[in-house]
Amino acid sequence: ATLDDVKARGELICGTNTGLTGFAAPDANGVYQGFDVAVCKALAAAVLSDASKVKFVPTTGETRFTALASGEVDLLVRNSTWTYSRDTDLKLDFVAVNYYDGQGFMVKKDLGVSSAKELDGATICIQTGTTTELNLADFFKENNITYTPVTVADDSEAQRQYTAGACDAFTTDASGLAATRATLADAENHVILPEIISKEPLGPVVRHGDNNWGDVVRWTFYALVAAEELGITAANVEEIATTSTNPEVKRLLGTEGDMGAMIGLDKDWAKRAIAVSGNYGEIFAANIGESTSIGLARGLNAQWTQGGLMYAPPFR
Amino acid sequence: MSELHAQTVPFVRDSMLPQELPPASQRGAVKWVRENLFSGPMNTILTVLSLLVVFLILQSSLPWWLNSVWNANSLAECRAAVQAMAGEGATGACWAVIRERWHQFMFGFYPRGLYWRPVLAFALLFVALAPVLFGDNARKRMILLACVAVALVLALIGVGTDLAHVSFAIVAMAAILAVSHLAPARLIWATLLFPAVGFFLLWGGSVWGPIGVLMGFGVLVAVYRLLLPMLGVVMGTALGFLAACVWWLMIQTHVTTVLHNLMPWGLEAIDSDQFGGFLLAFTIGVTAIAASLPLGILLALGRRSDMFLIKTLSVGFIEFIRGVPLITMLFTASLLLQYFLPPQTNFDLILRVIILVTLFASAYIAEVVRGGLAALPRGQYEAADALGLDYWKAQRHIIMPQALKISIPGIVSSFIGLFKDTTLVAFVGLLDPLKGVTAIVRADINWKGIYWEPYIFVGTIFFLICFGMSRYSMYLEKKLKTDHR
Amino acid sequence: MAIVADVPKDGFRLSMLIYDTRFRSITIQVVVLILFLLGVAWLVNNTVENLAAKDKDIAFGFLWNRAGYDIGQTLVPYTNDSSHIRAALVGLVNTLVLAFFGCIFATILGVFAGVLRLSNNWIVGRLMTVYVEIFRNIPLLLWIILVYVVLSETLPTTADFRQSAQLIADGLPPTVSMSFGGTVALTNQGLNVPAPFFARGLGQISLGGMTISLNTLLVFAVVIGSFLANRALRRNAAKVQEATGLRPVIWWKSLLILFAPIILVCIALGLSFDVPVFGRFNFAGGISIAHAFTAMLVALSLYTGAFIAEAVRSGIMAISRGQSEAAFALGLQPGRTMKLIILPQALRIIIPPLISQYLNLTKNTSLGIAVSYLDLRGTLGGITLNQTGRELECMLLMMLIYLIISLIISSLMNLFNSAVKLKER
Amino acid sequence: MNETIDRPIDTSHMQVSDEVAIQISQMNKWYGTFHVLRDINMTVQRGERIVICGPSGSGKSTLIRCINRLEEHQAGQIVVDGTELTSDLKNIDKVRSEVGMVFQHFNLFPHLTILENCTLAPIWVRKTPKKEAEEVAMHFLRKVKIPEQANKYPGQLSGGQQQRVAIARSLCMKPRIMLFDEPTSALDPEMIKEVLDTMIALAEEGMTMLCVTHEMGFAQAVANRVIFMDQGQIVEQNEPREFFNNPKSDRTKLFLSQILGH
Amino acid sequence: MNETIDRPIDTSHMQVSDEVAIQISQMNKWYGTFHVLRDINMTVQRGERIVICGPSGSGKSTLIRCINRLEEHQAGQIVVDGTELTSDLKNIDKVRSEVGMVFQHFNLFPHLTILENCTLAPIWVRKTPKKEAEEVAMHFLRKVKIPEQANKYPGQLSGGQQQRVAIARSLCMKPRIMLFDEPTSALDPEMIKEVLDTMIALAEEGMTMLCVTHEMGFAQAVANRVIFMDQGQIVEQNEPREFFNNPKSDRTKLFLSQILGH
Ligand SMILES: Nc1ncnc2c1ncn2[C@@H]1O[C@H](COP(=O)(O)OP(=O)(O)OP(=O)(O)O)[C@@H](O)[C@H]1O
Ligand SMILES: Nc1ncnc2c1ncn2[C@@H]1O[C@H](COP(=O)(O)OP(=O)(O)OP(=O)(O)O)[C@@H](O)[C@H]1O
Ligand SMILES: [Mg+2]
Ligand SMILES: [Mg+2]
Repeated sequence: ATLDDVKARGELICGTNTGLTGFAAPDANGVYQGFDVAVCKALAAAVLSDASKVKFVPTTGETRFTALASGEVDLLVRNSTWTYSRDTDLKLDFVAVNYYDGQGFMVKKDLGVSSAKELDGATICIQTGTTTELNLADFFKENNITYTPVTVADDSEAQRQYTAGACDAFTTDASGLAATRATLADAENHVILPEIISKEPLGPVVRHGDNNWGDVVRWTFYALVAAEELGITAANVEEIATTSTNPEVKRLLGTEGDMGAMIGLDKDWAKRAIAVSGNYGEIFAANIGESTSIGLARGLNAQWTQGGLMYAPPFR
Repeated sequence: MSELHAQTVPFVRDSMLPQELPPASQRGAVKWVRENLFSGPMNTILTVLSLLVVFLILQSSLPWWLNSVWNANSLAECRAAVQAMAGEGATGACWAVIRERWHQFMFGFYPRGLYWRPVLAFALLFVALAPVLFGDNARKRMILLACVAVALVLALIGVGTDLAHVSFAIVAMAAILAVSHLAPARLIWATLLFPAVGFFLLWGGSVWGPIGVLMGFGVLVAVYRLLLPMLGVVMGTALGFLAACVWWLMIQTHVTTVLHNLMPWGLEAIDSDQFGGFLLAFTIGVTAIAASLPLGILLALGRRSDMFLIKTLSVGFIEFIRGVPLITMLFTASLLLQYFLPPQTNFDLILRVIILVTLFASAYIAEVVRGGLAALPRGQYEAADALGLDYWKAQRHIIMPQALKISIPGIVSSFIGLFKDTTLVAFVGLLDPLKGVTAIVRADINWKGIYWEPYIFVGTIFFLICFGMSRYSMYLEKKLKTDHR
Repeated sequence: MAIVADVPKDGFRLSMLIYDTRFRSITIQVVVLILFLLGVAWLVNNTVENLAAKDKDIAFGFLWNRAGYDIGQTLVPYTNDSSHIRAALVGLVNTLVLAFFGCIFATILGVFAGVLRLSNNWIVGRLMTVYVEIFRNIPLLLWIILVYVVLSETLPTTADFRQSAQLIADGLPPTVSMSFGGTVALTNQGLNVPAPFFARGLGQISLGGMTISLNTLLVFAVVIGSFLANRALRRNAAKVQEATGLRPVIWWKSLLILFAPIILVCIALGLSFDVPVFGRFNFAGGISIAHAFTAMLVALSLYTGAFIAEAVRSGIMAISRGQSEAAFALGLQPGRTMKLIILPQALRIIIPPLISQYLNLTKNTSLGIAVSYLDLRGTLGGITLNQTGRELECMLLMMLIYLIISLIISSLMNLFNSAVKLKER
Repeated sequence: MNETIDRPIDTSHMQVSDEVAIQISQMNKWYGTFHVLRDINMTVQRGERIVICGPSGSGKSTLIRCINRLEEHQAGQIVVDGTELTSDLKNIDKVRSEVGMVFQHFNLFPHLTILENCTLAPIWVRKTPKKEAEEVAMHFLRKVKIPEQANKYPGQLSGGQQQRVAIARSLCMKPRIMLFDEPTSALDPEMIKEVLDTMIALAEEGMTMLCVTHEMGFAQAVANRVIFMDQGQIVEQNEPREFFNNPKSDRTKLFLSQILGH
Repeated sequence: MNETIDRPIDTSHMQVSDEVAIQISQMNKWYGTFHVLRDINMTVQRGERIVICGPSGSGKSTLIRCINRLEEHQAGQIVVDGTELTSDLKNIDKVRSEVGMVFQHFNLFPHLTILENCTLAPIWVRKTPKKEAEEVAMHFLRKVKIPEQANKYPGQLSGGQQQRVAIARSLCMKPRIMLFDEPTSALDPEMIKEVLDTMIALAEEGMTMLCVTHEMGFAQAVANRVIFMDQGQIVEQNEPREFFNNPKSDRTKLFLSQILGH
């Protein structure tokens, strides 16, 4: 089982993107940083008690699922969309959704376009290797309009083409659009159109059939989400663990009951996971939130209590 | 007509004329320009056109180069600096990104403190090549080694190595220079041992691992020597290989573990996914070429064999490999190899890529070697036969030494091709210098949007390396042409 | 002596399997065959086991499922409702078109550069050397990207063609207007040229699944006819030369025969052009050639051209000076010498490396993905693989197709090569 | 190899006319700054058969190659058949079509058959009808005794045969002057004889010939003048008998002693 | 080139023993469908010096090459030194180590020094210790009079010297029989003499020699039998004096007239 393998190896192998701003990218010291990366680190802390015991394997659109299926990586946290066929036909398990995304469009302001439906005849840059090209085809078909696709291999290339005016519109997940727009020299001249043409639930993926490992990943992630809901942060996790009287907090942080043993971990697993880079909200804010230069709003990714979709099942 | 009266009259010159300088119009720069630039209307037009092209290229790109920024922490800062320097709307190069990330272009994620290891390994590569490249010219070899030694020390200091390792490198190079001077024949050991040493330096880990592998070769040679008189070359080699395999697969780990427990010597282990940039390109390129040589030689011999089956298999293999793009081979490495190997075997992507690239290279090397073999006159085979040398002895002492020597230029150009093609590993998610590292650099929010500079930087380095090598191979080609008649 | 001669020849000893030249090769081949079969069996076995373990199978049925994605350049009818195999076909055609034109341009470029490199003009020679060395020593991938970027960064954007409200108010024309009398537009997205069509159609004939326009057929027929006529003209000129020694001047007749009929036919059929016009965002109508294609074509041609230039140069250099001197001594002029003596000989030396360059170029089209050119690798080995997760099937199919293309090219060129081989003693 | 020409040749009927075929005066040539030919003065009458000899590097080949402008001279005059060789392309073409040249290494065109080798220049330079050119070629091929090889390729012939084809090829242009640059030195002894016989036959027909050779037998038998060169200069010239039996210059004596001693 | 061997050689002491060195009976060989050697019968006693001559293409080289199995024969028997040549590799190896061969084009190994050329086979085939092999090699190099070249590479020697090295190289294997395939025809006249002298010295020591050559001087001086071949058959064989002065077959007469006439 994967959990035993990971423990025996003493290292978690996490498949990531080859480089996606805000989600996973190595810094000048070669250390991976980002939103997806933080999830992996939390998992490593939970399983191995050491957030640094994680190795990141960059995967491309083509190689990611094979890497997972062949056991090269223990899990994939790489903005992969949860779809029916991937879950079933490709024999994968999407265990949770760490980012609710949707495909959008960005255009130059001076085109005077206010809706994606006005893009009839436009040239559109699509980043390949995801579900994007399928969604786009469906959207235009549905609205009975035409476009010229320019299929681009990676994010930075797409950005360059778009800036150079080689395509009229750029479509990818809204999070990516925001990141791209943020770094444009003339960000104010570009707008992201209101239409979100698809649902893009992005989340960690594990191999089908290893349910225990799936549980570990799923609940580690939900621990982060629950922590936000319960007000547990990296800073106060130790303190709350000793002082809190909330039974759910106690169960989560291992001061009461033995939730860890149920998934093959020890009592303090969640505490360690949260301590790495904080709860879901903290991770979001630190990597892609409004205070960063990417500046994504929580939107759908807010806690359910705030009108979002982040909803951790009860720890019970 | 002074001296010669008529054709029938005998003529004898009594004083020889001295050598004179050619007339003025036949000398100097004027002649050169006239002959080389304006020797006819067509040539004049070509000259003017060429000058125009050069001018246009310079005109459009020069400002960008002149407005270079070297010091900045992000692309935005760069842009600001350019505007400040050259006014609104000006564009300029932002070399600051190279300044900040050059080490990733060179070494990938290799730990910064350990750069001395790849640098030393690279220097030792030249030492290993010295007997092959300049085997017959002691003076050139010494010059090469001395240059390598100096460059090594400079490079080590450049990448910020601590004093201990610099002095270690100096001592090592001094020893090698001494060996090269005193016993040049011994230098071949540096070549033979380099794979193990290079591996150890790059990947680190226990020193007993590589030694164990080398011991396997020792076993091979020992068994071969033992069996040779009884069973001949083929059987001897086969059994030796078998014995070595037994050693490698079953015994080695136990022995090395014990040894490691007794004497835990080693270097910090580095995972191959830390490799990137030119380090990765070189690792893949050099390993693949070196490993593909024996395979390529066998394939070339197979292709020239008159045994139908062996010939067919060799031709089939070579043509298959040469018929498909390298990129599909790389995808095979990353997507399919797992299917073909026994379940549960799982080794890392770089190794898989190296294996497939080796297979790829071996087909090309086979063709190069085949060319070398074909260039040998039949007489060499016949003379060897007539002296009573059997097939393998003739191959080893007569045919291969010559054929390989003739093939060196071809091998070098295969290496250049392969080295350039290592950029394709980006498509399977490895950090090649051109796309892989560039992509991660541009994924950094500070540098997102930068475009030309990494490409120019990487392209220039590629050019310098490949150009140097191709010049060298041309030089070799010329040299070999003269001494082979 | 007699004793030796009496050794029974037919007696078979086991040692003969190794020491007798007749049996030895059979022994070796049998051993190799066994090893080979064992190896194959091992691989197949592993594959079967692995597939079973991953609960997968090898099936090509997915190829007939709906592809669902769009492709920029489609030379065969394709929509996102077509099947994956259709998408693969589109990709294959894109690959072949690119390879075909790439080979042609690379050859032209390579021959020019190779010959110019030998020019006695210093600057030209040096420039060509620079060209060859730069392109040979920098990875192709970089060139592809570079050319693409140059095209998309330096050419006017489509927005520059737009007549915006502001401009109308100011009474100004758009920043950039179409060239060639408003028929051709070169933007940073691609080249838009008029598409020819015939006003007076002759109808179509239907052959099974394909419909062929009679107009096209007619045009083809006329072109081929003119070609044949021109050949006859040249042959006739050669005959005249053989008979009288003087070659008649025929270039104007040649031009007339080649171009007059086709022009007449076009006029008769009412050839018109569908000129691209600027729509909301971009040019509509006409033929649009995306820069992805142009960039691939240019980069591949330049890169391969550099290698071909080297082959050409060394081919020409390999023809000894004695050959041209002998020709000069016979009174042949330099142009004739090149055409009659040097090139025919150099060709034989050039062809083998040329074959491998063609093969390389064809294989290198697989880098199209770097600039969003959807070739075979981009469709079958890219999006299809990605969407269906059938990596084994897609990769095998793709390798097979590339292999077939390569084999066809090399066997064609080898045929040509053996046709022009030198006769030796 | 003096034995190769053993039959005495009757040179009495080989008339030398008074007409000047080649006139070289004060000709100088440099390779870069190296002075290869120094003040060459020489007049060749029509019908003369001149042998040029001299040590290696003395400029014999260069002199011969200047005569049909395979090399350019830098000072002095060369007038061939009344046409002066300048950089005027027309003159060069005219001279070249009048002057045949046979090279040491044959320089046949390997991609053409023997017949094509011979007809190429007549057809393209002289504009002879093909048929006629072929007839002429066959005539000369018969003359050099290899008509049966006409449809083979040069690679299929022996060295001696190849050199004979080279001679026939030159003759097909009906040149008025023939230049030979060591035509036999790339050949085996047997083949030398074939080629020398062919050249003797030519000489007997009154062709103007300049021949660089060390075949002293040939010189004695055929030449009416022997020119000895050294260091780019004409050191001595004389008729063969005198030249061999009674050399004047010390340099010539030394050279002859080496050549004949061997 | 008959002058090359001018001193009279005393052949009286060159003993021919009764022992058979090579026995060829009813040997036939085809190249594809071309019948190169037809019914060759021939016995060579130990110590015999046989010269084989004949027109080009008559199969002389092929015959010689069959004797050490560089070519395979298809019918008949070849027994060398008591070992029959069949497809058995062991026999072939045995014969080859007994029979030395000297090729027209020397076929020295250009990547090895002269000494290494000579010691290679003794060391790897005969398993002689290196030291000993070098001593033997130096002995034979002295014998062919080029000991001072031992450490040079073949490319640095003249043709004659190279051919002498080739002879020394064969001798180092201490063969009992030497085969020479036109050993002098790739050489300049001066060099021919050097090589012939070496061969004569060998003959004087009683080596069994088969030599394909057209050096009739050599044949007359050294051989005790001359074999004339044509069209793959042995047409005539006799002792040299008889052979040259009194050829029996018309074919031989014709051939001799050509060879000697030249
Ligand atoms: N292209 C050249 N550039 C420079 N020097 C040359 C060139 N060709 C010939 N030479 C030199 O000019 C001199 C005369 O050369 P040439 O070939 O005329 O001599 P030669 O008398 O024909 O000698 P040989 O008997 O060896 O053919 C020689 O010293 C030669 O080295
Ligand atoms: N490998 C081969 N394949 C086919 N025919 C061959 C081959 N080698 C030689 N021959 C032919 O066999 C015949 C005899 O050749 P061989 O070399 O023995 O002649 P030779 O007497 O040595 O002639 P030369 O004096 O020219 O060396 C020739 O007609 C030759 O063309
Ligand atoms: Mg000369
Ligand atoms: Mg022969």
